[in-house]
Amino acid sequence: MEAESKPVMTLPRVNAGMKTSSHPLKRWTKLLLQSRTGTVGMIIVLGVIFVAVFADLIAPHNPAANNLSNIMQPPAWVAGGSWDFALGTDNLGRDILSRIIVGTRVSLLVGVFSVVLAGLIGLVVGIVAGYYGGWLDNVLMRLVDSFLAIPSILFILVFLSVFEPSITLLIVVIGLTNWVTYARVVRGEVLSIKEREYVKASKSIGTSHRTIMLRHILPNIVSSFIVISALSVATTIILEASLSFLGLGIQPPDVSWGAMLTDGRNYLATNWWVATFPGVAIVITVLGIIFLGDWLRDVLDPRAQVSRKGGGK
Amino acid sequence: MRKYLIRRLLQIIPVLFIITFVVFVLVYKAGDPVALMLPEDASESDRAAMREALGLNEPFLVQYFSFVGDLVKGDFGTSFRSNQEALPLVLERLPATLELAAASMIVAIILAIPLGIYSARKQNTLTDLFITGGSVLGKAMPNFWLGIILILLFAVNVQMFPVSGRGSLMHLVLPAITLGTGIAAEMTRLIRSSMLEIFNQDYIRTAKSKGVSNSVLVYKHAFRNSLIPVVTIMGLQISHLVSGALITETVFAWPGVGQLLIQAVNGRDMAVVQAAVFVIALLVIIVNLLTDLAYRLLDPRIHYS
Amino acid sequence: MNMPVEVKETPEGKTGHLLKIEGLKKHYVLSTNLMGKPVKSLKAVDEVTLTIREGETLGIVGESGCGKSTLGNMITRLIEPTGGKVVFENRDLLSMSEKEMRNVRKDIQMIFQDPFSSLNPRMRVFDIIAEPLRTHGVATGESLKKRVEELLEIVGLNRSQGKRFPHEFSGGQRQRIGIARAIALHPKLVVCDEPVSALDVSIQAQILNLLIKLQKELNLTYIFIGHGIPAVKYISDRIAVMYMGEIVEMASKENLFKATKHPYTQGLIDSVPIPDPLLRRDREELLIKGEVSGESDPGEGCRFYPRCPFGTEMCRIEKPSLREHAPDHFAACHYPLS
Amino acid sequence: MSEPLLEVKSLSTHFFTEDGIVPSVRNVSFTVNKGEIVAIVGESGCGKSVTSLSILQLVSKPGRIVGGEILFNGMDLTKMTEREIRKIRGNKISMIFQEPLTSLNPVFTVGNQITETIRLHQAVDKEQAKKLAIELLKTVGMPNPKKQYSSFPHQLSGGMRQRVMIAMALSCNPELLIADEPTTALDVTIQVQVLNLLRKAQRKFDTSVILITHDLGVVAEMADRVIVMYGGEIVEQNDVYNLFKEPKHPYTKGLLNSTPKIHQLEDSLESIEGNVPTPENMPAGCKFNTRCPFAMQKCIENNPDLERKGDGSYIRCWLYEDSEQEKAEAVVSL
Amino acid sequence: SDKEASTGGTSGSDSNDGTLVIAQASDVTTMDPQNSLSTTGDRVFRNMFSRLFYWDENMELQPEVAESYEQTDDTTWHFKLKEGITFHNGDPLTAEDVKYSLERVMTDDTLKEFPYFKQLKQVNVLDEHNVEIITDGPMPTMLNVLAKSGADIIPKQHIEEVGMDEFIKNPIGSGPYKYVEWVRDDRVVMEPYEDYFNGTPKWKKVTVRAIPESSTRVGELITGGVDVITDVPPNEWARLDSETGVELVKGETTRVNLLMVRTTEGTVTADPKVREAIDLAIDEQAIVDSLFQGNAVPVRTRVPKGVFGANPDLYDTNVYDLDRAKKLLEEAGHPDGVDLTFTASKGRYPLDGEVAELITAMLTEAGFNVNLKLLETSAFIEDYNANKNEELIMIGLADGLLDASYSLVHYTKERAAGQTDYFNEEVENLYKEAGRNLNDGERAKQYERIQEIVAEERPHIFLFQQGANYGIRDNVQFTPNLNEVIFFDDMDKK
Ligand SMILES: Nc1ncnc2c1ncn2[C@@H]1O[C@H](COP(=O)(O)OP(=O)(O)OP(=O)(O)O)[C@@H](O)[C@H]1O
Ligand SMILES: Nc1ncnc2c1ncn2[C@@H]1O[C@H](COP(=O)(O)OP(=O)(O)OP(=O)(O)O)[C@@H](O)[C@H]1O
Ligand SMILES: [Mg+2]
Ligand SMILES: [Mg+2]
Repeated sequence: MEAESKPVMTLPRVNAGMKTSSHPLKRWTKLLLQSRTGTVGMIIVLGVIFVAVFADLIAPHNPAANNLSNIMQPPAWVAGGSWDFALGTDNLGRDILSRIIVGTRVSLLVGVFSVVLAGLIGLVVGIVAGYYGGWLDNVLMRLVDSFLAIPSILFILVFLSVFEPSITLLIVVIGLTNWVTYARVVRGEVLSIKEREYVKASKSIGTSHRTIMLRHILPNIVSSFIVISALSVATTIILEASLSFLGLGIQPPDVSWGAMLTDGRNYLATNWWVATFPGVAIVITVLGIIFLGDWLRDVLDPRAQVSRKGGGK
Repeated sequence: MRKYLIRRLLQIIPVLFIITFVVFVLVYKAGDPVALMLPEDASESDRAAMREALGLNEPFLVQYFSFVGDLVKGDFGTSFRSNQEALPLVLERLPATLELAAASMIVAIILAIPLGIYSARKQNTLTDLFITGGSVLGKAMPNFWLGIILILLFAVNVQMFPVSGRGSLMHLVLPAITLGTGIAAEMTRLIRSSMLEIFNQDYIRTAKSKGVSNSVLVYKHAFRNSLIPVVTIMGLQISHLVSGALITETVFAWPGVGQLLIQAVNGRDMAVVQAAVFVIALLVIIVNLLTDLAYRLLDPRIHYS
Repeated sequence: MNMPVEVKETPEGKTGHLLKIEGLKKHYVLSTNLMGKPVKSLKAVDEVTLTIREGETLGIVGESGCGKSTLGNMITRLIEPTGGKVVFENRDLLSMSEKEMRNVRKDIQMIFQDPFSSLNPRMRVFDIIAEPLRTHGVATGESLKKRVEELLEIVGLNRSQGKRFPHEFSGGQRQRIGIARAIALHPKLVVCDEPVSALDVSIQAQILNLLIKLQKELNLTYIFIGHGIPAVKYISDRIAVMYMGEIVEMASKENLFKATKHPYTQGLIDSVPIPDPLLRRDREELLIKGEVSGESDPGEGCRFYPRCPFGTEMCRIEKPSLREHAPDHFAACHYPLS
Repeated sequence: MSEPLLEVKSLSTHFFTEDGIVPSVRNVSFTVNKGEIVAIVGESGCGKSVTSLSILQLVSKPGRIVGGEILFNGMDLTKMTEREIRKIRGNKISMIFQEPLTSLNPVFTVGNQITETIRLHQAVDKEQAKKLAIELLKTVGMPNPKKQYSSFPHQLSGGMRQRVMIAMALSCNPELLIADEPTTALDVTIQVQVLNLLRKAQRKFDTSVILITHDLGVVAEMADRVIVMYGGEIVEQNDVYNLFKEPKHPYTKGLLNSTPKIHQLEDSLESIEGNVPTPENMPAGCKFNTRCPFAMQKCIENNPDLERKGDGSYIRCWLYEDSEQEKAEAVVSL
Repeated sequence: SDKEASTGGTSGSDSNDGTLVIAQASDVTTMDPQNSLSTTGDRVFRNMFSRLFYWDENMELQPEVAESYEQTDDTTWHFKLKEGITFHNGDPLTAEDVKYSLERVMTDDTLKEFPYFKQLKQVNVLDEHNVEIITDGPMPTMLNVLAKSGADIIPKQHIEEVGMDEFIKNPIGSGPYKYVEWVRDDRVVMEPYEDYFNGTPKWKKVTVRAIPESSTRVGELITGGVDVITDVPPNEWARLDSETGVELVKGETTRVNLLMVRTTEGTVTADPKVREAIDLAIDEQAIVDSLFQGNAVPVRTRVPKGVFGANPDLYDTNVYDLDRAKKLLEEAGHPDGVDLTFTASKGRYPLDGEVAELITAMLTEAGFNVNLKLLETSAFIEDYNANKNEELIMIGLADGLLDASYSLVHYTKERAAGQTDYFNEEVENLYKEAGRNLNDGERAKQYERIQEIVAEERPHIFLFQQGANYGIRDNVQFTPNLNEVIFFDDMDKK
């Protein structure tokens, strides 16, 4: 038999049935469609982005046009409401639906980008501090302590006196004041992860610190990171309102959900819809982001693949 | 370990010093306190006179060093607005703040731990979805919103709790729920995500092979391992609660440090801002130190040197 | 207490020492007093001195927990020693800056004992193996891919398995991933911490043969830590026997097995199970009883004394030093066997 | 020694991964009698661990038992509820896992983890449990058991961790002990002790043991019966004496030949050439055909059945097809 | 209702148990009456201290500590004090105390009330019950000043004994109620002073709480936690109307919301036509009707009815003519519109943000391109005080003296510099003359004339006089005052 002469390394048959890895985009789409919540999340997020982009075309009314004869009209399905103003009107008689539609733009922009900025800063600081430890950790963490202790409004006031207000400024300010949460959460996890064997293994290869942080530590903290950042979008959207209020960001007649919510505060007891619908918009958007985030978290965790398949049951 | 502790405690001094300096610069840069003390139609000369009288005309460094000089003696100076010593003003508020912070933390923990664990165990079921929705709601509902609604529902319509103010335990319930839910939202999500990660570990399988009940599996073996991010958030939130429960304090007319601090900032009331930040910083540093110590307890592999 | 181990230059063509370890020790502090001074410490590795010649394989065997992994980890500086010296190619590793060390790491690789925890659960196997190549810029792009696939096959894995994650492999397969990672860079010295104990014999044989082949081709030097005495015996040129953090015997493998000096070594050899059910012995009758005392401070005398069948008063009181009983055959025993 | 304690019937366990189905265990059947030690040997990755995990219903998520029965004392474990199976785990059937570090919870002391099992299945108080645990640690040869009782897993050496696992598994005198490479991380002197321990337990409590190992020396010392697995299937099963004396399957032969022996100095160690095919890419026909020196056309086309031979052995090989018995024997004697 | 839950020791109740609980929007900042300047503070001080004069419920000045007075010349005033007035510690109130108090507030320039008193030059004790005050010029507003909280009389001897700090911690006055405790940002508690010189106080205990959130305040009122609440914003009115057991009480304030307009050379609003166009473009009546449900008065002056010197022609009136506004803009050479930056506060005055947004919309309608800067209070005040206002800034100004002189100073060159940069020779002269004029009739005429000119030239464009709104429980009787101060004993509870 010719079996003896078989080369050691060849396995002709084995490769035959191999699936070639498909195009990444296709693969991700496939993965997304496998997850129900992931799909819903994507639909919501795409929907919100669509609304933001085409707000002016979609909005049934001019969001800034006040109509003093239509003040505080309730939503259509409540007695006294009309489908002309489906979600009712506010204290200046403006159409709440249109304001929500147009407000999407600012809220989404600020909500997402300031979280990204804060997240990036926090991620870098947290990983560096946790990984290197020692004096660097001490200095960075005391910096975090200081940021926690000094009220951010002080920084904001100073920013205000130096810079021209704009959305970019708003994003930067929120980013610069909110990174501490990420930094501390990330650092806490890094402390634990850096003691794992595989980090040691990588060190023994001579891997640079940077690579260890990027390839070994970072992927193992994404999960907590995704969770906090997705939720923070909600807080940031609301925070935007209070900072705009200080004169940092947008001004009427521009609208944002946060501002609508804050304005509606005074009418909670009497005209609930003013504050409720922008709140609902925030909740839906953030839910979408969270669903997407959870899905991403699962996909990134090689061991959690079950949830996306029928497999585990 | 002892060395570590001592070093951490010693660090407090320079940190507080730096914080004081930064705050001084910020308040100084943030604007003129006198403008905010006098009514709208006070004239410029009135304001100038008051600035002069309060020593606010001195150059920055002179002001700063005189402040530090007093600070070393433990004197934060006197509030511009109320003409009272700043530190007692802050310390007077501290119990109310700590009381509220503790109560909110308890609410958060009571809500977050079972919900987070439950939603991790029921991952991707309808229940999980509801809990996720709930956390988003908890996070997206601003404190004023929830606070006012709670007052309307449980103090005005059904008169179960007092509307506002501080006093009995009953007074604590609504504000603590208001603050606690937001924190719980975040914690729930974090617990869920780290639990999901832990459920895949080999030692969970080991525990299962011993035949432990589900609750032991979850609450003992998995939960403890998932606590690091949760403890971090708790530490952070305590810090926030000490300084930033402003909105809730306002809604419930709760006389805490948050209200004081924000009024002081809005009034550029240097002494009070300094005293409040100082006290808050001290608390934050201690809480964070405790957090770091808790890490060690939670994960014996972590070591500090 | 500490005896200088004079390592003689071998007359053969081997170019001399690649690695020299002098008085290396690691003490784990177990508890401290109020002043932060250690009161109880565990001497995981105590005053180990040895030399490894270029191109040879030094086997290290010994009781579990006797400090083999700790020793290996100290050589690669993954654990900072409490004292001593590690000289690699005439350079003291312990005094190197991190940056210098990182360069040296290319030449010193490690195969880890625990195959799973030393693999990042979130990295694909391909990336795990590619990491050292990338780190030191040895290969990129296509050539990297080729090299990794080659490595996968060398250790007996399928190239298609590169895109899987560690948890999808069996214990032995994981170990092979670790081996592939370690040999990827053609290092000069490989510290193998039980690289084959999780492998089935056929793969084990393959790997051992592979290691030997690589050694011949690339002039590699191995420190081979293992429990499987037959395997260690098979691959090693010299073998050091450790007991409670110390080397108790060190000799060429022929001498170690034929002219065993230390009773512990003898015990080890006798305990090896023989793959023939007909030769089943009653193990209860075996030479070595009991277990490592595990006392953090084992006292004055010979550390093996409590378990030694030949222990005398002398052994209890005085600690034997590692002496050269025959050419190149060291043992730490007052009453060497043969 | 005749009553069957565990009967595995046509067990198949598959992993449903992103890239397709991985059939790690296929159609595996075997029996473990009361007080018997059955060794499972086989190529790494051939499904030994998955088989044992399947018995305890512990296969992790993407994996699922897709067919077969597992009868323990006549009850089908695959049909039990979580609550029922929990009563069996750790108590009646306990398991020693292969990965000693990751299988211990990093945040609890080893003492805590051992006493947990004890208190779960035995009516003892804390103090007693602690005493028992220390006693167990001592039995498994843990140095200074009192001290190590309060150590964390990461403070122990690999072998020590393994012994903790063993202590845990033995704590409740199980009827069936599944030991997945229990001594690989141990040095030989301790290995001897542990093996003795297993045997003692087996004799004293009539415990049955499934011993998964690579070390044919250990098999020879311990086992009553040996199951050889390859590519997710059983390829040979025989009484330990016969198996070592007269291995039949080419794979088994290869295994025996690759074992390094202590009492002779080999120049080279024989090994089975080639790679183990991965479960999702198993060749058609006999799984071993890619590496088998005797492979025939038939082997590439059809997978032989596991056939019971007259001497009570089972074998899955075309060489031993009844009709061609003689021919096979001729080949073997070559 | 669950009595236990709703009481926090500070509860009012539906039957008169002799306690009174008032909740206001913010807390007192100090217990030093001479360093306050806030209505919230005055509501406490008014009842804890006494002053030489006070405003009665008809907004007439009445003697309180003073028995009688006499102006001996343009700059000298002579006051006779009532006898038998005692401080809460029992010490008699004498001319020494009056001298001590007034000298403190007229010399200590760190006190917030100081600016009002700097015209006083000297206070002389004539005898135990007679003092003489000398001013640095004719001071027609003397009695108004003496009715401010800065003129509250503090006990000289006591303060000299314990020190000012201690006094501020435990203030002692001679008013009907004495200090019990102050929990900052929570409440001030007072008890009746039985030996009050003007009769026995009505209430057994008065608590003034600070509840910043309006809906919480209303909630407390509805549940009976408090008897009276101040500052009920328009959005809560409907709620008060619909709930049983509570009632909305509407009052007035001296605060007028107005737009300050830059007349500075080079700005578009330097052109009077543009200013007029702005005024004509804004429909004040619509704002008042829609946002304030009619509970505010459109005005064209800063001096509302009830304040000395008010011009009745400019009260409760407005000009609105959109077409004419557009035409004016065209005439002024801005057919394509005018860029305006409009600064306004949000949260400082009731519905100020909404008003600003409405005005922006109205101006846009008329062809202005408005850039609205809506700022939170401290940022707003910062801009305002730094004269960073551009074309328009909306502000609410009150009258602390209830005298037109207080308001109209804004139209003098010195005061307007940097802010509106308004200057009118006639206004300048009229204001100066009036300030020295001790003839009330003439003085009032001069002020009315100034207001006419201002309404025409529009350095300020007036919007409306703010209303004051209180919520009370049904069993409480309460009539609000123009100066928003509450005298506890004016209230009644069934
Ligand atoms: N982080 C630590 N803290 C305290 N003791 C430790 C620590 N790590 C290891 N040890 C102790 O050091 C000793 C040597 O451990 P090491 O891992 O080197 O043993 P080993 O010879 O490799 O054993 P094995 O063959 O079982 O892997 C053991 O007694 C162990 O308990
Ligand atoms: N989670 C998983 N996903 C995909 N495949 C898996 C998974 N777990 C195990 N496998 C596959 O199942 C097969 C059998 O694994 P198993 O752990 O039973 O091997 P083993 O016989 O125990 O090997 P070893 O002796 O090396 O431990 C392996 O080929 C492995 O790749
Ligand atoms: Mg080891
Ligand atoms: Mg296995």
